[in-house]
Amino acid sequence: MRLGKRRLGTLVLGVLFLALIAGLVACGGEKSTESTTGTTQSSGGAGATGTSAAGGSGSADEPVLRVGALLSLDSIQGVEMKKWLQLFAKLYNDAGGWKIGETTYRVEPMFYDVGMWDATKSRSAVEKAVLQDKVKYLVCNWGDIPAETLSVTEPNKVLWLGLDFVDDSVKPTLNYAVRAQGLFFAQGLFYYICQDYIKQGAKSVLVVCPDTQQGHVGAQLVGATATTAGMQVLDPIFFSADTADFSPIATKIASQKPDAVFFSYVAGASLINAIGALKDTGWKGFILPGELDGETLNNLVAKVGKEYVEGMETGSYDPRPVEKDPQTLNYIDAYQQQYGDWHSEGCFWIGPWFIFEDAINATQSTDVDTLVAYLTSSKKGVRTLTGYSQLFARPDLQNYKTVDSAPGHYIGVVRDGKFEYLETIACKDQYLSSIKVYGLKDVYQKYWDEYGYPEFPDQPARLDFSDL
Amino acid sequence: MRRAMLFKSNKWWLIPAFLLAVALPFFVGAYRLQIFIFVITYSLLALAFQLTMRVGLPRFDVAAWWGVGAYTSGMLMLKANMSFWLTLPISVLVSVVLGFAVFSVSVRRGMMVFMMFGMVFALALQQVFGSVKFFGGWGGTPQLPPVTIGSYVLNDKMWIYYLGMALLIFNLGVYQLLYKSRIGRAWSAIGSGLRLASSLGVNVVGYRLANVLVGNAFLALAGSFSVVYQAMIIPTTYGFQQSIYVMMYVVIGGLGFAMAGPIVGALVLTLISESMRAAQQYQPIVTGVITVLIIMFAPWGLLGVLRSRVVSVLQRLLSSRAALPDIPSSLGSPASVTAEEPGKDA
Amino acid sequence: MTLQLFLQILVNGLMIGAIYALVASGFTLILGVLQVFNFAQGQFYMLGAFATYAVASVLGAPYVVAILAALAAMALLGILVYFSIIKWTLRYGFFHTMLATVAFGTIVGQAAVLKFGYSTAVVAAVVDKTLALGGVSLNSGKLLVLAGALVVMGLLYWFMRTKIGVAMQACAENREVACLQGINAGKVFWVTMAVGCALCGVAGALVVPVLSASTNMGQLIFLKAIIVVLVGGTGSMAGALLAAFLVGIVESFAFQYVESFAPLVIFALVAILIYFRPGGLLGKPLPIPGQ
Amino acid sequence: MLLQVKDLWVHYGRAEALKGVSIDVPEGSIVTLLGANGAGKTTTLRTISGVKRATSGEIWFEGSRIDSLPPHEIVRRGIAQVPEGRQLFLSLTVKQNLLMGAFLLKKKSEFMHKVEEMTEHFPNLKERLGNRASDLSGGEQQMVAVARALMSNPRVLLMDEPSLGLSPIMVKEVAEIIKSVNSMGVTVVLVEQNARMALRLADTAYVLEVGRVVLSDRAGALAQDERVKAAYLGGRC
Repeated sequence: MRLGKRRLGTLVLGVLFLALIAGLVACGGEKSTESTTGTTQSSGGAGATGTSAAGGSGSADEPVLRVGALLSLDSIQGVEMKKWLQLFAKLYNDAGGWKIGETTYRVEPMFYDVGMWDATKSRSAVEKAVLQDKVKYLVCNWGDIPAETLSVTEPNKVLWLGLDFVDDSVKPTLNYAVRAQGLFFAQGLFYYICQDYIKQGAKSVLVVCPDTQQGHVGAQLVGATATTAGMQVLDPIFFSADTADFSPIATKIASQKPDAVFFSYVAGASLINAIGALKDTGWKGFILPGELDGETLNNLVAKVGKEYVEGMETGSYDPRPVEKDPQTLNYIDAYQQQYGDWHSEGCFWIGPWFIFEDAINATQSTDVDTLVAYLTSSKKGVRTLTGYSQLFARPDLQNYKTVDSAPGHYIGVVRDGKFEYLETIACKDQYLSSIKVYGLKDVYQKYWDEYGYPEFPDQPARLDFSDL
Repeated sequence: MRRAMLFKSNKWWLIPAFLLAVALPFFVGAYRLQIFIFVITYSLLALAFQLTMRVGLPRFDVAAWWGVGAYTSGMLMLKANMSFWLTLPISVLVSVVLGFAVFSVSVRRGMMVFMMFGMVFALALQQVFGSVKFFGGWGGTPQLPPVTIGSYVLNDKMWIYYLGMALLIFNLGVYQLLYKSRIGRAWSAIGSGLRLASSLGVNVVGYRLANVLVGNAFLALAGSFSVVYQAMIIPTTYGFQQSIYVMMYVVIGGLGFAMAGPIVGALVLTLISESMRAAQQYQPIVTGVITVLIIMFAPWGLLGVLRSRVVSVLQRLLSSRAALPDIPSSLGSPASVTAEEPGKDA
Repeated sequence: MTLQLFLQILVNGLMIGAIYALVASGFTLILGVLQVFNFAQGQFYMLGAFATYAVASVLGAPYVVAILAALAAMALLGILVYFSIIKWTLRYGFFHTMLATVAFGTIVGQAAVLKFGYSTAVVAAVVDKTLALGGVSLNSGKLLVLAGALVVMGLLYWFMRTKIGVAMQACAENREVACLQGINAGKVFWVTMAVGCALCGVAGALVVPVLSASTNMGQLIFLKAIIVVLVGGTGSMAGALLAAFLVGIVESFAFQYVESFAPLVIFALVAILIYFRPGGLLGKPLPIPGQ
Repeated sequence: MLLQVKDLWVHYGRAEALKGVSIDVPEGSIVTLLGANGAGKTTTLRTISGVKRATSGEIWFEGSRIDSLPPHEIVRRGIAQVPEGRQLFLSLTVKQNLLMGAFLLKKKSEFMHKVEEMTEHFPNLKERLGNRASDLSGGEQQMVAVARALMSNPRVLLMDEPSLGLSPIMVKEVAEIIKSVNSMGVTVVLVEQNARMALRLADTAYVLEVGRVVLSDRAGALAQDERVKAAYLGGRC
């Protein structure tokens, strides 16, 4: 007995040391590449990609385009984005590679887990990507802390195409950061819905948000939008992000008697429970869910019945029922073939990939500076899975480069327990309604006078420059 | 003479370990050096945990006090334009004074209440950091100003690493002095049994409080240190999960090893976790399985197994007696059948 | 505040308090008898909810059957955990068993995430009526939770008076003397694990129609159980029951006024209680190691 | 020999508590263990009951070896212990305490029968059955402790310091209880600090000093032994 235990202990120790060695190897596994790329960088100057084997050992392998992503693999969005990036890479590689200029590259997506708004994890992830693996492009970041990541990417001239909820990544001092999935110019969505609800008779609105960074930013933005659209906005309610029992929240909502309740950054289980609890209080009115995918809607209908959510409008992240663009349909087909089932959580957030793809195809270059120059003087919208996404400048922050994006979005409406496509929010409306909501007309007018008005994709829009 | 003493005192491995630590930056790249900087930070946290374990108090508020150190330094640098070096003593002071207020409620109520109260406190503190506007909210503080020495900006990984190393060695030195002193003997007495300690006339509550506050001081230093390499402070970093990881470091390293256990545990787990960066969703499972296996088959941790192997080899060579270190017995169940012989009951 | 609002908040507090009571009494039972600080308690709650979902929504069985299934499944899992992990770590003492449950909880939690994803499992409301009594809207689902919890507590009260229940109390009070009476401690331990985990399973099962199931629901309820046990007194069952309702009601009211700062109110409550009544609400708690 | 302890060694951690103790307990007798605090008397009883494991040595009961059995099995074989300081389950009622003592009895009727037997034996307990054990006086608690131990129909009763903390009148009563228990045919192993009372009751006596048996003889003979007189009977009443 005793001896057996000891032997087992030794076994465990042995396994652990093996694991440790494996860990060390994995941490340091890129050492050869590191030195190779190092020389490439110093001799070639540009050091565009990790041309892993081609440069150093002189083998005949095709060059590799490494695309990094800092993702929170703790979250559904992170996992879904990882799947999409793998799919995109596979599609290129199956077709023989990505032809950029004269070279054909094999696409290799690299994933780095950053936890969820965790400073130390963000730091070690970005350092592994940038310093160890010499990744030159960080596309589609989710869950990282931009202030933390950018302090590593900027000095190392790494292209950062991510998203953030404060304005850390769109400061004029930054040279290699583009907020390719911005929410600053995304007020069109709420603006449309506010207008629709006002038309149906809603007068006052209460914004309900989780007590998180996005929650607070969201509450401010949604509140401002509703005010601009002409609704009376009550004091927002913040609740602890891991709340499971929404009865106290619903009771508080009902006690303030608003006509409409807007949830911002409330999704999945929270959303279902929150609306369920609202129904239990007997409150009736307009609801704007923060995020609603097909599965959540089905669950919601199962829980509260379809009458309660009839006519509910929301932004859609699911391109399937609405998008007729053949390229998008191809991607959706490929996704379903590859993974067998369908999740829409990543569709919206994967937008930066298309902006990156567009920049490379347009410039036919892998050089970071060339790409940045293209991106920061962007003129047109790029098609993403969820519609057109377009980069704009931020003159309100004295940043005259196009570094912040208006993401593509749809509005859908719930009818008979099903989600129906209502309309697409035009890039122009995203842009203009946001400026209107923030009251930045004067600042932007000066910018337009100097640099000219931006051009938009050809879409029907509700607003024009004269409406500001 | 001194060298002979060192070899005799069974601490000869300290010299190569120290040399290795000093030489490390010359062999590894910037990213891996950063990993070692994290290992240093986690070691500091685990050492504080181990310190209170010595008096029979497991604490789950380690990450919270780490956050107190980071926030104090960061806030003073941001809002009062203070030099980083000036904030160090202040963060220690804040951590100790606040700690005194909190722990004077809970320490006298025994281990169980101390532990659970610590959890509730950590939860509440994170809420404060997250929800109070002054601290920057859940999104964290604005970008922190860089740490400088005179006009030199401390952003070279190597010097940050050496700073951390110095802090770690300082920490180890202070703990060693404390363990060897009268206070340390009182702590050991408390650790090996409360009744015994009280019967020896040891003021259990007082010594425990002192112990926890010493831990707090070094946790605050660890927090301030993290400001050196971190661009900003964000409340979610200092959550409950991190405290649980700290506990795992200590056990995996070896509970009986006051100094080396936490460091080895932090090193091993951080490297394992780091090596699984691309498959992070499996990392908790791997860590969990490793922990269960260690507890069941190597309850004295990696170092315990290592030492028992070395000892058994030495025993065979020298046929002399050497024993494993004891786990503080107040953490064991009270003398009872089942705790001693669980295999025989069912 | 109107009377109507006051009653509404009170009802909310009672409902969530009932759930806290079940989870916390399971936790405190295991803590008292086995002297195991069960970190995985919340995961049993989560698994109970998913088991109910599986039986009620996927297999389409009646809800009552689903509750019983969740109860049985969690009891079995508790026994399994006892025999596979806890029994072998008991000899090393309190700290090791605690860490074993931490590790087990981590594994189960992450495995659940990998299996169920981040999605939500919804069980349709069993009775979907909102009773309005004098302006207070009482959702019948919530009343069902409250009623179910009271039934389970009644059963627990009865069980603690059976021979094995008394043996559990005896073991909690003085394990060695209990063994000297011929009580088989090993048997008492696995029964305790079964009961403690089954309580969580039932809590999860009861709560699913109202709150739905998600893989992260365990962590929070565990911390709430800790708060309840602190307020009620470590190891005291009656204290835990009383404290659960108190915490539920305080939380409910605190949210109305301070919203997300409610945890601070709870913290203050706990701190004051510990300072003035170290034994918790009901005075003398059962002995716990390492005091 | 009903119960035999042979060359028992017991350790607490690295400290030796018993260093080769051997004791013979003949059927129907009262055997007492004397000795100062820390001599190893309580350890001997705990080891016989199985709650403490011996490092080496053997314990034989009715011809079979019991030193590796779990405590509940030892109780089943017929060895019950009244622990030092009575140690009732204070949060339970008297009846529940008795129920615990009868844990090994399967049938409820058997239990009720035993309870009746005990209330006959200790009439004071009759109206106390529903009370919490914590409400009882020291003497009553001692009665419950003995009754509890007798619930399992033991052949051997191990009693650890039954007179501790009791008034002189109660001590006499306890002595009576021990006698009557013995007269029911139960063999008693008595550990006592009150050597005078113990020697008066016992047939055989063992004197322990720091984990060793230093003297053993018939109780009557030991009571006359000068060393015993000086060490254990001197200042005591």
